[in-house]
Amino acid sequence: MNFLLEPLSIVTFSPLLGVLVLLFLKSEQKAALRWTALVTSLITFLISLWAFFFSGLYNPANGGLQLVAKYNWINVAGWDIRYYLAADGLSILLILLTTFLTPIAILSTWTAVEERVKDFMLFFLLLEVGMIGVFVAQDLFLFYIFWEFTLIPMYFLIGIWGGPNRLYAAVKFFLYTMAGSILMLLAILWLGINGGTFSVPDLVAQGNIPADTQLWLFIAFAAAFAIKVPMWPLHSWLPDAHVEAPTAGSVILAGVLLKMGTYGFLRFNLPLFPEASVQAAPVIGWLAVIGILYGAAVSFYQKDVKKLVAYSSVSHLGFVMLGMFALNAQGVAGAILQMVNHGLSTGALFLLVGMIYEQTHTRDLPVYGGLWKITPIFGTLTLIVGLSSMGLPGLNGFVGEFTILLGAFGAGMKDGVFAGAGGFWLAGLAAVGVILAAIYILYMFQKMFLGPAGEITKHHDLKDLNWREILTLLPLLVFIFWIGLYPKPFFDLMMPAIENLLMPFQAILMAAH
Amino acid sequence: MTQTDFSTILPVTILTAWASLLLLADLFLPREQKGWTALLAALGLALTMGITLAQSGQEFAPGFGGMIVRDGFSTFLNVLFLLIGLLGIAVSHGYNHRMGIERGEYYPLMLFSVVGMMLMAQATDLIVVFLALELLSFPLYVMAAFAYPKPQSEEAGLKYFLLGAFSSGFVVYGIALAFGATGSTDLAYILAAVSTGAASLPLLTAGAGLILVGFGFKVAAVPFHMWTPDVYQGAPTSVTAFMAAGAKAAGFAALLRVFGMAFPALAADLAPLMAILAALTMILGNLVAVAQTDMKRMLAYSSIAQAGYILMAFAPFDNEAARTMAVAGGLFYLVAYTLASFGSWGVVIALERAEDKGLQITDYNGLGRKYPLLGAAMAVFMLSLIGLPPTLGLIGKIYLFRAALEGGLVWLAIVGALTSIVSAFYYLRVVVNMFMREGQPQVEREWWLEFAIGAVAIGTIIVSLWPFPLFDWAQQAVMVLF
Amino acid sequence: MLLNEANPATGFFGLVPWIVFAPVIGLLINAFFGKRLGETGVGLVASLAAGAAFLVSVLQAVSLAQHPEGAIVKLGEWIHIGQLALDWAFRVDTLSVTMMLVVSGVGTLIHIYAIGYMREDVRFKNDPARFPRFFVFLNLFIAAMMILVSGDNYLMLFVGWEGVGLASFLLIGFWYDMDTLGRPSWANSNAAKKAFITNRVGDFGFLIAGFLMFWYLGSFQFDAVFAGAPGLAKLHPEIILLMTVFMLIGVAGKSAQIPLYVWLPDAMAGPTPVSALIHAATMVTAGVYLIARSAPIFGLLHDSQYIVATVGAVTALFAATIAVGQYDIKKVLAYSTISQLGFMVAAVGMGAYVAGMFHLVTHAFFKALLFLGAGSVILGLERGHHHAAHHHGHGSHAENHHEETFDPGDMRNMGGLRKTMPVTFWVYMVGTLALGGIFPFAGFWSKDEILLDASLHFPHVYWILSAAAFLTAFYMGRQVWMVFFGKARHEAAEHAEESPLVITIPLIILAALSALGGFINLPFKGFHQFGHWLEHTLGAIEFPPFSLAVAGVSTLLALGAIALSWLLYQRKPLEHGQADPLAKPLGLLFVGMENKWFIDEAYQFLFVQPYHALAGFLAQKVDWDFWHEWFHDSVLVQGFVGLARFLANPVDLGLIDRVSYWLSDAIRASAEGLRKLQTGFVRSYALSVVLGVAAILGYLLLK
Amino acid sequence: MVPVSYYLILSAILFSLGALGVLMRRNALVIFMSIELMLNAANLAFVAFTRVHETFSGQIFVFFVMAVAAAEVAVGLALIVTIYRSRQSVDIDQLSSLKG
Repeated sequence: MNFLLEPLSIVTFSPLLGVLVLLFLKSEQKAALRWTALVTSLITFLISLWAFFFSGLYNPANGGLQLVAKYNWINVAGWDIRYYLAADGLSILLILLTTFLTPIAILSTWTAVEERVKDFMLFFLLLEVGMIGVFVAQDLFLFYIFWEFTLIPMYFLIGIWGGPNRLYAAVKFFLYTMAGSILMLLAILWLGINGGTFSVPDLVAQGNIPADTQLWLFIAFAAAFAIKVPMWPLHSWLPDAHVEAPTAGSVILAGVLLKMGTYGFLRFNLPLFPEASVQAAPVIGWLAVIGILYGAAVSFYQKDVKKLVAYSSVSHLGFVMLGMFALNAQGVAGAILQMVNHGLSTGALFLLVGMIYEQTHTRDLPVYGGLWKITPIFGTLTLIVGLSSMGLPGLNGFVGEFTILLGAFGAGMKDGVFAGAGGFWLAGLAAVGVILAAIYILYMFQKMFLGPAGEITKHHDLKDLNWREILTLLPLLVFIFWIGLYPKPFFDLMMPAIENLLMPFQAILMAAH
Repeated sequence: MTQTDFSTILPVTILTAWASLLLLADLFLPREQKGWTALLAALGLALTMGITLAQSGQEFAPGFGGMIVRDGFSTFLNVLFLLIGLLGIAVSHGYNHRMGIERGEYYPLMLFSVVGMMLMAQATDLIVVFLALELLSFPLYVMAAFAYPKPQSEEAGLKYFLLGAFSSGFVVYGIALAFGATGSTDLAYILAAVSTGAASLPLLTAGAGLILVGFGFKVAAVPFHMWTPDVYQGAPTSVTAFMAAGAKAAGFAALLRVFGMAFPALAADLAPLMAILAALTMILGNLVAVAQTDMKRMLAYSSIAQAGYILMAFAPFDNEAARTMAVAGGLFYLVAYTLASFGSWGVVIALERAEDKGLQITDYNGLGRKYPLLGAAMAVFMLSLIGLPPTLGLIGKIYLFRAALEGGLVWLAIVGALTSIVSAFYYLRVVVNMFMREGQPQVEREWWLEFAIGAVAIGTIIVSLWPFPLFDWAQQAVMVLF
Repeated sequence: MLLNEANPATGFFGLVPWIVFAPVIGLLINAFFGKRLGETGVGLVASLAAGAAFLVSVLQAVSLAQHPEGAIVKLGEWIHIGQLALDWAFRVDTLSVTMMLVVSGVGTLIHIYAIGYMREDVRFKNDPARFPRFFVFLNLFIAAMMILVSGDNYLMLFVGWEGVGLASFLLIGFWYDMDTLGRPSWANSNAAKKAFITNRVGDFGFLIAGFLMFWYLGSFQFDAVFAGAPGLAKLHPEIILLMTVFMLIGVAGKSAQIPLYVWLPDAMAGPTPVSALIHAATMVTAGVYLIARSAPIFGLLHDSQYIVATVGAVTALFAATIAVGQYDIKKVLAYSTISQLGFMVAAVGMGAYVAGMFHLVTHAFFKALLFLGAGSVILGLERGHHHAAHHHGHGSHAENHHEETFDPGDMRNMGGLRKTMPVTFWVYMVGTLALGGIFPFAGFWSKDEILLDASLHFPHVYWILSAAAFLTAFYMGRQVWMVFFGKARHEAAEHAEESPLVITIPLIILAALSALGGFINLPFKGFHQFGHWLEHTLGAIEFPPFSLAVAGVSTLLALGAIALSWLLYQRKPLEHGQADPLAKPLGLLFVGMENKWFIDEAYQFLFVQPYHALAGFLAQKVDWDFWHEWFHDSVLVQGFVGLARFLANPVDLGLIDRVSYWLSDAIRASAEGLRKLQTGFVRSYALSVVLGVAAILGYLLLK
Repeated sequence: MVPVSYYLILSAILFSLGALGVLMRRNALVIFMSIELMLNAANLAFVAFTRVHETFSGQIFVFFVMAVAAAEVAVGLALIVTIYRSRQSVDIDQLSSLKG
């Protein structure tokens, strides 16, 4: 049982202790259930902080995998499946984002979830295990198990505690995601069979996959990840899932689950199939740009706030994909940071929407209006988060979007990956997304908070945020400002790993041009 | 009869004797104490299981002039069959009582059927294979009609019987042709005849094809599947549970044994056929299951589809490098399927009430709410049948896909993958109904049933986290075949 | 503590971050404790914060006097990725300190003015609780503007650039739940949104210019960029041209040039101090500052200069024509601002950086003065209106009537204010003369320098600007006649009252600056103090000799314009309800001027509506109806379910059955008159088995 | 002497007739008899092949098949009788309540 004592194992599985405690509590003990879940997730967060920063076991200056836990798991002729956990600069921020957002999401359910609290918390903690697992697994097989596992709790979270159309949304979410991942499974098996191992670092080190095969495998992996991201035009499940999911579910869905897709590209597609990545980069780049503009335009039209935010995710994650496939330091670093940013900003937006929804039970924009006068704190926080989401300099969103666009623009230079496939146009059009983002965010802000008082504002006795709600948002705000003003610690964490990641691409790009 | 001969058939003999005695003993049991029969039958199975396991250390041990054998393969499967028998008793006991079909001969019949299954795994002569096939089938015919005079049950019994007998006609004729081609029904001899060139290959091929039909019927492969939904629906659910796991497993056992031992020379011809059968079975089973509203029919089509997945293990039959692993994967999946299938039928039994109430998928609405553990168990089975973590079904499916890929059958793996998505569609509907819709399902609380369901659910999860021993065992088991 | 240690700054340079910190501290105090501080407390804190920033700026100037080379004060690292190295670093040189002084100096005055103005305004608008918020935003603006002018790299400049945009958005939309007349409406918030989004369009240009800069010059830091630019200009002049053009888009957004000026007139929805501070004196000049700051790039290509100068000049004239046709006192000033910004942009475009910056400074003085004066007028009218309504009494009908129609900003409601508001009148006159370019007021000197430069290098710019200068004097004359002379055309104007000291004192200070501000850079040999001051930053500057001809012509034009306006508007003062005297002689031309040449409508038609339609089309038709409903629900789901049903019924039971029927028919036929046979299910199942057998055997034996 | 192939052809014909009978007859009993015919066709083949290979095992198989067929009769008739009792008919086309 040594493998359970590894730091990353403890991080990954510590929510299970909470699950155990929950099992012994009665469904009626709602407060105890909530506190158990909250404390568990907080402890998990603290453990993750300890593991990376205070244990002395993780050296941020090292670009390689660290905190390695590597044990044989399933080892029969030709099968070499390992229990292989590790973290590096590509995943550390996402692991921390997961452990950070989970307690916040749980806190947001304090009064929002009154039914079946026990089941809710159970699923939530299980979901956390799956999400952390996805980010720490270095064995394809193990990764796949965690990957698929996250589907189940989320499916229940949407399906049981969701809105009126929840069944449809839950099943759609499930089937879309599964459709993608099953193709990835085949590619994983192919890799395992031909490489004799499922361990990602070993497969990367072997790196002898012929270019045309690479492309097929790339597509198979991309199918899973692109649906999860979701990249345009595979986003059709997202508005449903987001709109129907309970607030905490939306927060986690936007904050972490979508990142699993982008992380997958980063962790698997790029290093495993470098030649194919270079080949596919323009296609992905263009899809990302379309997604950026399309998502922004479509969200501008929405009357449902949650849907608006959901479509904005399509736009934001387009930025992430664009930066990642710019395949230069700025682009990739920006992409990783933007994953975190999107988790914070969109997570916060969903929290805010959830908080007002709890009072008014409507998300219909036209019935709001003039809210700022009645709920100044709520309005101000929404404004800050909205500004962060549209990339106002000084807040986190800008740092991510700017570095991404800078990277994408650089990829249009003559030795870049987009040269000859649109060049500067990609970054140029993507930068138009910055304008469109301002349009839909301001539209949302205006329709809710500015203007004359709307029906809801007039006829409801609306209360401003209470202390618990402010406390829920505060940590997010701290990071929104921190990353915006002083992102250096965050970049420092990822840069060595990014340099390692990008090493092979120099040569490939040289050869290509 | 030598000592080896005897030790080879010791478990089978004991179980047969036990069943016969049980039949007698049952006569002396008063009507209201038929529970004892069940307990005694379980005892017999447990005893046999003990003996089988005790013998398991010994190597390939042929008996009766090579007609029957005891080896790792048979041990693996016999343990599985005995387990199926035990589970079958566990789910039958309360149900039969509740449905008013608690008759003494039920358990002896079940034991006889298990004997047939065990013989099937042990047979190395086509004569024994045929006998075992019939021995396992006859009790099932009777049990399918066990709820007489309920029309559906009678209809199921007769349909099963007529079609079963019809298909065994093909098997017999196939055996005759194989015999004609090689001059023997001994599997080892047939193999030898082929390799020395003494055999008439066209005749043998035709024979193999006809035998395949018989087994295909037992495992419910398309296009020999059509009896399945009707019989599964019409038969008492307890019988269906037993049949869905046992008969299918036995069919695969025979398929593996016969095709593994006797027909490797025909592999190049048979393998593509298997791949096509597997693909058709997966596609048709899964697609048709989607349209079902009756739980039993849905599960029946699901079991057809699952057979398709297991058939994937035969697809790389012509690839020497891949087939051992493939067949081991097949055995592994068989276990995964058995557990999930038994579990889900167990839940169906828990919900079924007299006059065919509680069998619609909509009758599962709110199950997870009212009976969270039962709902959770059912969810585990559904996830396992889809092939999602943390269940055995995922590991099994991965083994099978891997087998197909290793055998170079990428298209088959893709078909498997795509149909898995389709399967999610209807399995999830059950989960949706259980957890996300409101309803007032009524469940009969029965200790044995719940214990069986719980044990199977936990097993499905635990083994998936630590699948290595089971797979290792499966791999050891198939070593002897090739 | 927050002072920089790595760069041991000489003199007071190390204090420079406090120009940002001070207003930030101010805004935080007011944001958190604003409710408890009371109105005076809030105003005091905010003014002190702005004043502190001004003090630090003065100290910078003092240090610069001793160390004119300036300093770079690094606060910390910001974004470091690969060769991308962005720091939080402040640049203290004569150019940035000039801007700091203007921003914080005028800013402080306006803060003080706003204490008085907002105290009344929030009461007129019935929401006193909103008072602290105004000063939070105002401090936010100062902080952002200070970042803009003091940043040592383009990206930090951009932080300020967008930051002031945000502050502008918040302040324009300060009365977000009403229109300029206080009626519940979306108008103000629409104006705010329009400002932000238009600015974002400009920011887009800025960003693209930044990308080009980074990937071709390898840095965002001013010195590094300027060092590399000449080399690039030789290798790839087109890149430099692109860079400048995209930067010009940014400038057009922020400094309200064609084609992005449309937000500025709407921005008058903000309270008057905001119009004065942000939309006249400081923020809108950021674009001018940007070009002056980027002088080493813009100066490289004649093409860039030509484009920028032309855009500026055309804007100057274009906006001036619109200003002639406006009735709202602030709208006139708004278009005047656009026009004057055109002067500045044209100046810096031509390479006359000193002239441009000079005009920027003087314009800050007199335009702030004019706006604040206008604010004072509006308040005066509101007081008068209040007074009148009060006296009229008790008929709520009358009051309602006034509420609905009275617009205190409409010049047609004014007239004769020179008597009721004497202080305001006099300072306003100073501002008018300065703006009109009448000797010796500040505007005369700075405008003259621009015209002089233009006459030497870009004659077409000179002609356009001269026309604009003529119109400037004309519309200012028109305004003054309409507002302060003649008879009151509305009872509110009749009862208008002078503003309190807290308002008039800043006005007087600004009036003094407007009158005397021109003397910082007299265009005679031996003077040019301002030019020499900037030389430390911009490098050696060639000062063209003062030309009496240019100065004479422009003065004559201005005087002529004022005379013309007197003829039209004062000789026979406007009566209530009378049409503008220009309407008849100019005809359609005046309709165009009145309606801003229908540019807003055109944009609405060309951009806004199509985007709405496109977004609607994408969202409703493409994404929802087509992709979500049709493709997913109909094609995927229905297709799938249909296929499943089809297989379940027609195929599994039907097709296979059908084939069975068909085959059984065939068999029957071949079996020669076998008895009539009815197939049943069991038998069709059996047939399926037989078919399977046949297929398998066929496959095995025939292949 | 009659060649073995004749027996085989006969056996094939009998088998086919049996299969056709299953497909075409409605009476459960007749169908059942047709199945017996198929089994006996197999038996004939066994016997014939036994001649070819000059071994006994085929003939032994025949006995097994006959025994199994007898057992089948027991089970089958029991089922058919049960059904006749409840429905007064052994027309298998009426046994189609289970479908779908």
